[in-house]
Amino acid sequence: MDFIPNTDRDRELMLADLGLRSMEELFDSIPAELRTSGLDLGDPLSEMEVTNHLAHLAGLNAADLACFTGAGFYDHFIPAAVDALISRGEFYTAYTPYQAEMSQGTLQSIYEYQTAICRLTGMGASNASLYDGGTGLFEAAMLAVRKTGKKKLVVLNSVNPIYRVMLRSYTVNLSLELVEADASSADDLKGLVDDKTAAVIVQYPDFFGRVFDPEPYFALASENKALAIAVCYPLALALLKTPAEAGADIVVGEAQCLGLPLSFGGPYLGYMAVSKKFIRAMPGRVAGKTVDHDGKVGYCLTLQTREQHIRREKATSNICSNEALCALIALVYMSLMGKEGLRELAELNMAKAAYARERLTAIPGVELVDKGPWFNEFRISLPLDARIAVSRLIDKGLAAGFPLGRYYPDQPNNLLVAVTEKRTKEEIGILAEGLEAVL
Amino acid sequence: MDFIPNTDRDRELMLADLGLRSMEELFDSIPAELRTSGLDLGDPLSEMEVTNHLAHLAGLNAADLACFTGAGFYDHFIPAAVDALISRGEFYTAYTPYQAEMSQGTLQSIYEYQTAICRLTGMGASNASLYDGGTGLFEAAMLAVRKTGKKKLVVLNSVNPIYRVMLRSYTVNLSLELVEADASSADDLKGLVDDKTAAVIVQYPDFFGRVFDPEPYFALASENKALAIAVCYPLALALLKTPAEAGADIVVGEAQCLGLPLSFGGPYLGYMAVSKKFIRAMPGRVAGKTVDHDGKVGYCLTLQTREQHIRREKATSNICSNEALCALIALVYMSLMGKEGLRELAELNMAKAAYARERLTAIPGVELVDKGPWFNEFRISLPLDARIAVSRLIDKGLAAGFPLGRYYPDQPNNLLVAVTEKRTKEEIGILAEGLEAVL
Amino acid sequence: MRSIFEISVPGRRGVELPRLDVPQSAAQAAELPAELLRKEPAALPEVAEVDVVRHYTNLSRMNFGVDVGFYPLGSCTMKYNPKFTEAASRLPGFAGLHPLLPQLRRGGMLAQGALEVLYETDRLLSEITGMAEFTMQPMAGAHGELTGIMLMAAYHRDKGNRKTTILVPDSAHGTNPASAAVAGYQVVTVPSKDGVMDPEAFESMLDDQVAGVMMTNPNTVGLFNPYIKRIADAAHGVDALMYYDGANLNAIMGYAKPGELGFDIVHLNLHKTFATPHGGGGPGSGPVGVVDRLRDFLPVSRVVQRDDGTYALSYDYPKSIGYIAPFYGNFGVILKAYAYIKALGSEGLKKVAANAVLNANYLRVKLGDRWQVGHDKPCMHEVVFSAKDKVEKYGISALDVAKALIDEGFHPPTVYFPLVVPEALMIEPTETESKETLDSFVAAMARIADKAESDPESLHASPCLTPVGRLDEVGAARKLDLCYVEEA
Amino acid sequence: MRSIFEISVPGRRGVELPRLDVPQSAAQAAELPAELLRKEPAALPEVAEVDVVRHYTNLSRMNFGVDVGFYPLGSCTMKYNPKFTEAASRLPGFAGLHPLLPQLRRGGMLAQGALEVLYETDRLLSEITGMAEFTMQPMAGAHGELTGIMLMAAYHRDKGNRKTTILVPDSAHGTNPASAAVAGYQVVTVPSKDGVMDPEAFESMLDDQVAGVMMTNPNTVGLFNPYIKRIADAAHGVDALMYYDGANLNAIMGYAKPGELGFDIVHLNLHKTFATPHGGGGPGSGPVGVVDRLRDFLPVSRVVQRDDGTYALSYDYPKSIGYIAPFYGNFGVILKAYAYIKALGSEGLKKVAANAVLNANYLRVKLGDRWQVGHDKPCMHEVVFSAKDKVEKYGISALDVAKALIDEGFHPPTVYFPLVVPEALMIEPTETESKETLDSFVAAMARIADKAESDPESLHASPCLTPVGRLDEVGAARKLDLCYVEEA
Ligand SMILES: Cc1ncc(COP(=O)(O)O)c(C=O)c1O
Ligand SMILES: Cc1ncc(COP(=O)(O)O)c(C=O)c1O
Repeated sequence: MDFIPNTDRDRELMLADLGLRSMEELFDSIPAELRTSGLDLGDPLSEMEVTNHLAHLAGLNAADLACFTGAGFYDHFIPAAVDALISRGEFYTAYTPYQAEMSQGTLQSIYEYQTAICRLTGMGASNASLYDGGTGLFEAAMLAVRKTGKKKLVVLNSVNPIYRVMLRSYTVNLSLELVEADASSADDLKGLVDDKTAAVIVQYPDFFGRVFDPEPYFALASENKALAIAVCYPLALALLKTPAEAGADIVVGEAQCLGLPLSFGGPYLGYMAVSKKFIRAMPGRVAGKTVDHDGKVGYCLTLQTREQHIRREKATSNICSNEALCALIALVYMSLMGKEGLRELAELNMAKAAYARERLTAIPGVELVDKGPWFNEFRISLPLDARIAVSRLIDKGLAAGFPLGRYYPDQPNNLLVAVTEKRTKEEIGILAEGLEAVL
Repeated sequence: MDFIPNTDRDRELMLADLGLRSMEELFDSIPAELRTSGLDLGDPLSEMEVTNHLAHLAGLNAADLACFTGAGFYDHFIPAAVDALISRGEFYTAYTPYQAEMSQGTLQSIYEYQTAICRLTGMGASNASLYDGGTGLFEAAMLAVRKTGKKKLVVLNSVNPIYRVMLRSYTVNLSLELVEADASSADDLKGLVDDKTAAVIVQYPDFFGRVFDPEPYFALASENKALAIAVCYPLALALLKTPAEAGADIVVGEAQCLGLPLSFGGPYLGYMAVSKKFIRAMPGRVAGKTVDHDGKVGYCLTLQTREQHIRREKATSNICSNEALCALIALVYMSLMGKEGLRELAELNMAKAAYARERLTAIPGVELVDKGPWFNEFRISLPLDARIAVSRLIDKGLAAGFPLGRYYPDQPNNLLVAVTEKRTKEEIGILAEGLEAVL
Repeated sequence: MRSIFEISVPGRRGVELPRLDVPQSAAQAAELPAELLRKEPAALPEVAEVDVVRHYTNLSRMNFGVDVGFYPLGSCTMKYNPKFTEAASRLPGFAGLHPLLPQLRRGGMLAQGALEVLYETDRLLSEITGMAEFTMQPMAGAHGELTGIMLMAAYHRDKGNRKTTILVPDSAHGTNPASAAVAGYQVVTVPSKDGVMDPEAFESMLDDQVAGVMMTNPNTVGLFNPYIKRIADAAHGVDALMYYDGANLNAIMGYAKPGELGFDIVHLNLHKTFATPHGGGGPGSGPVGVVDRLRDFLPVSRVVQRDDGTYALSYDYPKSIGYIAPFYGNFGVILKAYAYIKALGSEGLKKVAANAVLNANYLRVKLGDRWQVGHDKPCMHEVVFSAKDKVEKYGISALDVAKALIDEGFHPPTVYFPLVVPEALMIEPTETESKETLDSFVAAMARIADKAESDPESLHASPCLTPVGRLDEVGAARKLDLCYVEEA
Repeated sequence: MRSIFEISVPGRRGVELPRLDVPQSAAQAAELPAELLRKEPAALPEVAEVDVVRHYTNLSRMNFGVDVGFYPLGSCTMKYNPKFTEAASRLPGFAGLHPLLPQLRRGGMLAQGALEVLYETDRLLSEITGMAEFTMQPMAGAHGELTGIMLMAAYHRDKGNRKTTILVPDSAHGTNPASAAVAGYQVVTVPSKDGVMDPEAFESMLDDQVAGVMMTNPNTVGLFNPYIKRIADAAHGVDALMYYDGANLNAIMGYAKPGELGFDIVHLNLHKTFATPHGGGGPGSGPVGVVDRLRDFLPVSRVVQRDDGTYALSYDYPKSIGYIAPFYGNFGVILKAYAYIKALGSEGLKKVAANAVLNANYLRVKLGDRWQVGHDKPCMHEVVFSAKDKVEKYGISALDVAKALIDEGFHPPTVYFPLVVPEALMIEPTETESKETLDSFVAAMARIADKAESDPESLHASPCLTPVGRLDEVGAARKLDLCYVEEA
């Protein structure tokens, strides 16, 4: 199956128009010695054959475990209207809306997405999306480095370790100083944050699900003329003090929770919002509202002079394709949930997590690590290696959580448990009973 | 979840405009003694809850058996483009295209569907769809009764028994004479078909998968001024002598095989095509090509004066809603398969069925009942009750066929086996080995 | 747009077939003798997948559905179709299920989920309508009507009654008389008074030839017939059965039950009341419910619940009218309606009725100062206006109004039906429309009323914003072109 | 159209949440102290499901995609996106799979199907490009470029090389220099000669400061650089690495392999060459392949196949550049590309290249008599025209041509890129377009050429058939409005 409409007859006619005798002649500009001997990819398959093969592969994945694994990526319910809308060919088979007049659908939806992100974060401006939360954090850090002209990045180690390792990878060649700090209050950072600091990076709720007020950290950043970067789980922002209220200059994070399937790691959605004063330093695409010659409202890409296709090596970022369709998903999802709905959803997650906390900590030997408050995720310590406990629970149909030892070698027995609205009381019960049984 | 957008505030404002104080007052025209005490349907559920419930129910169905059960309803592969297109809201959330100017999508697709059906059957005209093959057969029979003014219907008992029982149900009050005949050639019908006969009804390929030339039957009908009604499996028509070539006046049947999921019995698609001279006697909706005031080509419903909303009790049929979306599915499917593809698909089905025939009849005690040729289905006789054999094969993941005893009490040991392009050589092997093992 | 046949190119292919994985010899063995083959291949389109996708995507863009905007097509209950029901009907456990499985020995256990859907939907609909049991088999409203009349016939045959006629009010939908006729009955039309079937005229026409009475209540004018009990009692007095056309059930759910109003047989349109999509004309689903004394006559197969809670098919009903569908009805549609009812629950369905009636009355009042209403009193779920005065004064017909509404971005109401209102504009907003939408419709209708007065010609020219203008329907019927033929 | 925020109505709801099935006390226990809460709720839209569906359905109808028509946006390879890959990516076994599962102990066995997709796609892409191994992690082409440059840096660091610059031809896509800069390198631009990077100029600029050379071949002008071997040899002579921007791979699949042309690092755009949809700007996928000597530097995690045929994640690569994505890349996109490659096979991909090149040359020749071509010689998969003569003669710019094409029903080509051709119109038809489509595009371009001569003003006014006319982009950038704010 090759999706090529032209027939042999079409090709004959076209070659004749070109004065060629064979398809091979089309490649005359490739010197003979540079030609390859061929491809070895197997025979073509029909749609039915590939479909069966993929259905077989899908069946090998245990996607039906009751999922208490979060760690920044959550198993939320996705209303059916989301997929129904983003599956419209006009949306997903378009590209970047370079031709505004025939792309008002994409452009207006970007503008609406930006608006929703601004309202959720309280910030002054949002871009059209970045790849994911981790690359978003790198972009945010680089924005801070560029804007402050300084080179030191102070990151709390309660920031998602998946992002911290990414940040390390990206910055290794850039002669930056990356400091990861364990702090239980802003005071603990006093020595570390100084006038060389470009940014202070704080996640809240943090990787361990803890809710706290980040304002003191951001105040410390500000005192040192460093930028305050907040990494936030968007669902929590429906409820929590906004990064803007807390004094953040930049907010980034992963918005997978806003209607995107887990899909084994992607595509996801990096969001970024900044204070108004950093708009022109922001990476990525941006849509703006404007008018046509008749004064009719329309939308177009704007601030393109920041971007690589205009500024090349001087651009604010190298990003070109982003996660537009994922941003549309998030927008449709936020529209469906609405002002009240998203807040209530956050509360529902918290209530279920509280119940799970209650059930799990009632098990002898299981302790809460933190004292709270929490959002929808929390750490417990087990009387054995958490990896072993989790692996034993798989047979009970449970993905019981994320064993923290992988990123925190000093926490081998700690388990991070996430509870979304999808987890029922019954499943929480099975988890509690199962965990008790395998200890 | 109730899908009602208005808020309490909206309702207040609206009631005020009506001069009412409460929603209850809206029902003042229903006398108090006629009011009901209430409904007992359970509490409202959220989308997530209903979705989980339905997923649970879906999981209770053994839809994943390798399906050798046909009997007029087949497990064919459906290209993904079909669902992608018919899922467009503009198509499926519209109704009958009464307002032609804003319904050109539906109307043109009906016209195209009619054209495809005409080309497949060779007939002069097709309607826009009927409910299913069985009601289609009833409509065809009534057309013959109306047109001939006669009352006797002669039906071969190799016509799908599911349709024959339906025909019996529908005609019982209509003082028609329904004769079911066992015939191995048109000669066998000679005594039965006479000048009182309104129609001779022949299915080909017949219910047992046999391919034969129906022309002698239709000639006999014609000699007796009865109408010749062909019941056909549309996929087979890609290959077989057309009903038109064979002399049919009316062709009807079930077009589920043209891209519709089995879906536990519906929605399916009754198609009907007739010779040009019967166009105005045809039941159901019809789209025609015409022009607007500028001479631009457009499509509209036509011949509405045959229909119930105009002619009421004198209409050619009572049908109103039909199976429009299913007709669109069939159209998209036929467009994707195309002229060559549908023919090749028919051949592929036949080849696989031939292989299955070979494998199954190699089993000691298993015999072919008919001598062929066949399309993609065939009868075998087993050394035991076919129902028992089939029930034993379920555990091997097989829906091994349709035991004929249910409709043909004299054939308790006969099994009707269908083989579509979806059945692999491997599955056919499992069937053969499995059958041998359970005999 | 050119048709799919006109963009066909010889040799172009849309789908590739799976390889022949059985021996070539099987293919040879399968070959048919030439005399059984068609002379020429069926000239289906020869197009690539991309051609098909673009063609039907672009065709869809020339269509208007509820997903695009307001669709107040009276009597058709064009409410919003929730998306989650679409997704549910595509679950492989439902979509891939062969209907014959439960007819195999031990096969019931292969389809417990599907049988539960059928059984439970019957139970829910019975509760909503006050019936004893439903058959889910009828595949649309009119099919339900035919089934209902067949049930009547079976009842009368069983009782030895000889009856020949069915009474139908003048405001009835065309399918009512048509269904009665298809079932072999004579149809007699009963006149209305003040918009509803006149009980006196009815009683004067009632005799023991009458097998049944087909009504919808509220009727197609949107009015509830308060004499319904009297009518039913009179009908029952001559052993006629009361048939309820459920097309208008949306108006009364939770407020009244047809069974309690005296009806014996009810059909519902799941594609109206229960939010399943209309599909551009179908598929629908028209289940039929009956009171207890008619249960024996219901079609087979029937889904029963065993003592252990499992479900099974049952056929043993000697008085049954038999088989009216190949299997269990339009299962995929029934499933969506089931999901919808589960989502709404008792509370939700009652709210549906109340909001549907509120919306209709809101339009009645808001449109009332510019447009002449058919019956000037509170309506139920729909309201019928008449353009009679506009025709007389400005030459603007119901059709002109409809076409002008198209340019305003709305689907027009049903026009010229019911027949009892001249130049009818039959508006059914449904409960899934917001006040804002209704207000914008009212504003559009006001602009049209203005134009009717100031510039009627412009209305005759409408619609202008559509891919085609008003079509020559007379020409279409005269010079029939129902099938594309290549030019020679 | 009004924005979703403008149609918001206080109290209106889109989705209902599942009930709280845990004790109310848990909800209380979860409550946060007031000082941690936001002061005001986030003012997200308050709309019903029907509002959302209509809003985004209607927005989509204001958009143009490949499913609607021809989209010859040069460099972007807007080929048709097969529908079956969309369906496959939605299978619950893939869409519902948490990425951390295989990182659990014994967890690899929970995701064998997904790991096989990743592993096999790596193998297929390696075969197509002549590389030794791919990382599937980069989430778009530019992300692949950054990854590639990070691999270069790791290589040089490992060898103790101190290198500071990257050479990039003047025809390069903007992401190439931008990626090099983001990775910390200086960018030096190499001029072209006869449309391709001039090997002499290149050699004169090459020194041991050069860490690498970023090229695409064929380049953005659609020309194959025949000096590529010479260039690569020279680069390797100073231990610089050759980077291949695979955006144009569609031209040569099955005919040449970047690895055999001398490239060391390759990124591919699955959303171009391998038919995954562009999504209105993304998501894409930009896997990066390397030759054997660079394998050690690839990011972790990596998918390996064990002796028993099962798949596992592996992290033990001390020289690895580390983690560049949270998990395994844009899996949903990779899956579609995998399905596409499996469907096409060796034969199909070669046919893709040949037909892409045929279509581009066909347009080159057919448009050539009315439009000035950038480089008058056979092209590969795309061809660049210049509107320079039209500007000079009639004042009709590349932008005017683009806007006029919109009214003709086509998506315009890429304009004003590559920078080396003035008033560039960069046309990439792809292989999924038929001769009929190309002919109708040629006809449209001829009409535009006619108008440029006869009525240039009319072209300045285009587009006229779109929901909005040409927009004030200067005003948009000056008076920034990036976020809807309610009027006070
Ligand atoms: C009042 C009434 N009765 C019956 C019907 C027939 O229903 P269906 O179209 O489902 O056959 C309709 C449908 O328009 C109707 O409005
Ligand atoms: C030649 C070339 N290189 C690189 C890129 C960047 O790819 P992406 O948009 O996936 O980041 C593009 C995309 O337009 C391109 O055309």
